[in-house]
Amino acid sequence: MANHTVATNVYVPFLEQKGFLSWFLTTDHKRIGILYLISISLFFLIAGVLALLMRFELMTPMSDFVSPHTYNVLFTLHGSLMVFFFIVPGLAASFGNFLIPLMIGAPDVAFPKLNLASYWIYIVGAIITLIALLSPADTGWTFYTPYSATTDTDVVMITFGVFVLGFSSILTGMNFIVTIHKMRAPGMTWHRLPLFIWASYATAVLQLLATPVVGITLLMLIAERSLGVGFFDPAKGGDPVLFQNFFWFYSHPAVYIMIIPAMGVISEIIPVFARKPIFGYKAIAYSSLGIAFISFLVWAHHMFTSGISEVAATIFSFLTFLVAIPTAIKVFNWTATLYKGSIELHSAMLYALGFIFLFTIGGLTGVFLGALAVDIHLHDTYFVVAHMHYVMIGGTVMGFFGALHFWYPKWFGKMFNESVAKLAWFLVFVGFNITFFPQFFLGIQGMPRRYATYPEEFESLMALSTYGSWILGLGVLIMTVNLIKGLFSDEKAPQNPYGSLSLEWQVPSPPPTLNFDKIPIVTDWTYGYGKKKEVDA
Amino acid sequence: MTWIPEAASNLAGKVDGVLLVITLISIFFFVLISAVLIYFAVKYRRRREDEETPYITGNETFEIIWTVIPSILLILLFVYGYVVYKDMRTPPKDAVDITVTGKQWLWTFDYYNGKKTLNELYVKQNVPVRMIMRADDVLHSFFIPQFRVKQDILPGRYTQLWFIPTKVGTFDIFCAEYCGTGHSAMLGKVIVLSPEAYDIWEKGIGMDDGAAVSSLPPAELGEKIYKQKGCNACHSLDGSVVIGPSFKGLFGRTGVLENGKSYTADENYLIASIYEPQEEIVEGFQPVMPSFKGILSENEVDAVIAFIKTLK
Amino acid sequence: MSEHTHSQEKHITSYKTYFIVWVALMVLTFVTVYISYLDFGQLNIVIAMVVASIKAGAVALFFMHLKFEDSITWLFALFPIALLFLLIGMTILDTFTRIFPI
Amino acid sequence: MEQANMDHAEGHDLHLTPEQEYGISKLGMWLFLGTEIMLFGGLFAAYAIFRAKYPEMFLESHQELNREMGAVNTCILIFSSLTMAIGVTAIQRGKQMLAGIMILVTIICGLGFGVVKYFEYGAKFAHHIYPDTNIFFSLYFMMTGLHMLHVFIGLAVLGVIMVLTFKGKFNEKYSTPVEMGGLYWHLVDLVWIYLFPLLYLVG
Repeated sequence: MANHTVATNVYVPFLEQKGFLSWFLTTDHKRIGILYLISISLFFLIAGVLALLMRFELMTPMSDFVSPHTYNVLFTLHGSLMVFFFIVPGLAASFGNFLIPLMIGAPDVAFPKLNLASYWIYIVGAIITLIALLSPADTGWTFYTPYSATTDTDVVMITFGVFVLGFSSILTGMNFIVTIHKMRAPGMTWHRLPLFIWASYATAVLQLLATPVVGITLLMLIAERSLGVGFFDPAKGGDPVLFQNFFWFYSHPAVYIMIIPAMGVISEIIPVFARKPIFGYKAIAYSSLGIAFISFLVWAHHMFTSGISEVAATIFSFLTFLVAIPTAIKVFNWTATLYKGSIELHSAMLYALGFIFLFTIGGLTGVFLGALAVDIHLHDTYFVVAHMHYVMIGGTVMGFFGALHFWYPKWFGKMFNESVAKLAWFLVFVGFNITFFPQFFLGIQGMPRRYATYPEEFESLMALSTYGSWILGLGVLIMTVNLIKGLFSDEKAPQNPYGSLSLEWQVPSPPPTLNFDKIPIVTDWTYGYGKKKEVDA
Repeated sequence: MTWIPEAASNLAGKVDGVLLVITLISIFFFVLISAVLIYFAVKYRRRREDEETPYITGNETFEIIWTVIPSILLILLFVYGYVVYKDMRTPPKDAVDITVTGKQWLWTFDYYNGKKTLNELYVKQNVPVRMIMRADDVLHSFFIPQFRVKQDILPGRYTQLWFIPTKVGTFDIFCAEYCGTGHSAMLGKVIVLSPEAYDIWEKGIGMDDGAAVSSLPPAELGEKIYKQKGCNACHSLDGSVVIGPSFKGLFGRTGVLENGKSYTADENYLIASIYEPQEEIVEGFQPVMPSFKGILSENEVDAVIAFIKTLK
Repeated sequence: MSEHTHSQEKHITSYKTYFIVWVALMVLTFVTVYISYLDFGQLNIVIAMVVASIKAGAVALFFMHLKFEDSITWLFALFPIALLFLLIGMTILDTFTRIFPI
Repeated sequence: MEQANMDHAEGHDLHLTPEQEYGISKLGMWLFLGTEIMLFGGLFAAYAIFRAKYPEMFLESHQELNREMGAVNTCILIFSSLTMAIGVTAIQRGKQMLAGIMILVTIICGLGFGVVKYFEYGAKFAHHIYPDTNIFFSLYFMMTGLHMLHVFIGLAVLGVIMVLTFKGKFNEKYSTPVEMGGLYWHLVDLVWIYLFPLLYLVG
């Protein structure tokens, strides 16, 4: 696709330079991507262990492993760390950083120094939050008032940590939007862009415009606790539901900040391993923007039972159904891409197919929760827990693992053991379903979420879910070990092992420090796989 | 265990109708997508490295079809969900009012007939009930799975819900909105009585005060009250500290109060602690316990104390 | 680097334009303060907001040179404002259509 | 090898022309301003709701605010916006001295704004009015406080830009930082243009 000029300079892989400062003061987007990758992976593993502890406690109805308070702290930390420290920055910051300049044919992002600053703001936020662990909050990651305004635990510190973190997200979003607008290589028109770029663009818009609202909301909560103001305190004339309105105005789009990059990853992996052009390119591209836009209009569907007005609930329910349409379009188009392809079930492809399978379940169960009458019954039960994890793990994390396996050779110039990767995929896939599928039934039965103890009638399904979490945990462990082990293997990765047409595969693995010796000139779109007929070209 | 809990209110059947329709549609689409996905993955798996693939970039007819059909289905589902929701939110004029107050971590019910119960809601079969709800401290949520009703309750503001219980029996009331340490212990029961039984209850002969129960030995009655009235949300029997002091070995214990005075947990102290819990707080605990005046009769308090005495 | 770079011919606003805008802003400030002493009931807030919006528009268009910016800048300047109206509009709608008046 | 590493250490040089850097920075700045609008947006939304809910409280409380001081501050800020705009045009025409002086005047105005605000806050505290007095004052202190924070950040940024301007770092070919500083400063003005009537005039 690109008239890539043969290297004239000496090839210097970006990983070449060693030493502390070369990492901590780097403005290379690929290295910053690695820094993010390490940080978010650590938080993912920590929060994952917290989840295993919770599931262990939930194996029996009584609180016999940890006290109810400890359990509440566990789910608060699990939620906060997973959401704010892993999944929101997750794919967007790690793979976004690594891939965006490479995919659009640019030497770096538009603001390399700001990019580094964003990373360090993330770390500062993380440190503040770790300090908050001295008296860990027990509010749940949603920080609902008035409980968050009255509990004895340290809510101010953890919300301040998240507030700081928000700036990292905002600046990253801004950086990516400008990069995609201004730094594309000649010939890289909007309709030739890889779909991951479209997804990153939509994500960046959400990061830019939704995050400040949660920032100010958390600031108001901090003022509530420290200055005694009463925006959310009914005794002072405030309104606790207002907090939920503000909070979800961010946190609903945040769900899409988490999932849209994963959709972008899937749109990259499937055409490569099916050797087919992506089916319905424009529909997928614009549905990313459509999802981003509609996501601003649906926030109160988290609040149908919270005491919002019926008029508002009705409007928001209707808008919620609209968001299902672009999502459905994507799923259909991915599936159609496989038609008459030449499909290689590489581990990355398995994660992609797993994504479609699980995300379909996550999406369809979202329809249950969008329907007003049914949501009344299912809200705040394990059904929501299961739905959310099908979207977040079945969707985003599958996409994240898929991306790890797909771009691993490009990023590190090494290969991992493919058979072990497939085994890990199988364990993750099976373990995940055993963990979370029973929770749909628990929810329909009426088991409320965030219960440290629970009535005995739920015990068998809860225990099943716990056994599943062990398989899932084992799968993630094997995958992690396999990937880390691959880093120290001697097997060098070829430049383009899968025959991809995307620009990042046209440079050596790992990419050189300045990406391209000469800025490439793009002459075709990213998905020109297969044998063209004269008419189509 | 069936996949869905028993339908015990007039609303349950309607909600289940929507749930069933959405479930069927979801299963249809899920099976369709999975089947196609697996079929393609098997049929078009790569056999040779140099396989040729066709250059297909899209198909407008298909894309329009799979945009329009789901859109129509989704709008129909929205309308169906909305119609039932409207029903669920519109109490009939002849509904009787019961006021619900949620507090960390118990429920109190005030009836139209002046009665008051704790953690146990008595309703008459086939008579519409409107719950007027308020919280004392933080958010809670009133949830009866068998009735398919749920509504958050908030401090400083009233919310409502209604239902007609259609089946005699006892069902769980859950708190569905996270409310702190005792959240999962904030359980209640809704007791649906036949009209005859309800009349007996209404005339002041509480079920627990009835001949069958009051003939229980005091310690056994106390244990029953301990579970029914929610003491177990905060007071453990095994010595572990949940919210309040454990009942284990409580009787006769001595210690220091928050105000610096010392106390001995004798009968007088325990009676005072149940009726005026805010007066004397044991050191290290929060003044969060509500008064049980008007909720527990003197006989019942005696029974609870008798029960505590058995816990050495 | 990109096809966008060729048309970066800057527009330089003259001092005169700035002074005219400034005078207008001062007049509008005076007007809005003056009107606040009169009682038009509900209209007061409407007038105040209209005047403020004219002022803000003048600052954005001339001081911030939005008048001479490309469509993408306009989009990113106006989209947050639309979102803000959405946030305000929908939270107000919710707050004032609840069953039990507060 | 050493050579390549040096290249890298120089900040991953993008080799942008001043025009390219200008276009990139300007778009970035506008995006950032959009973020700022949403940041204040939460408070504006809270204001709208509580004002609609408690019109009497807002009417009564806003009379405690000093309308004259507010008006004076409005004039100061608008004037500072004018001087900032002139400064931008001056540097675009290559007049470094004029630009520097104009930025200096802008900074002085910003400081003046802060001094007035200091006396205003002082008077409120003297009357025992604090952020927890009622919701109106919660909003008043939070909105003006957050605005004040932006003023201080703006002053710091403009301070650096002024020094660099006097040092002759900017000229008609390269004036991007001055213009970006200007955009930010105008946003501070823009927010105040709404805060002033909402808090001081119509309560």
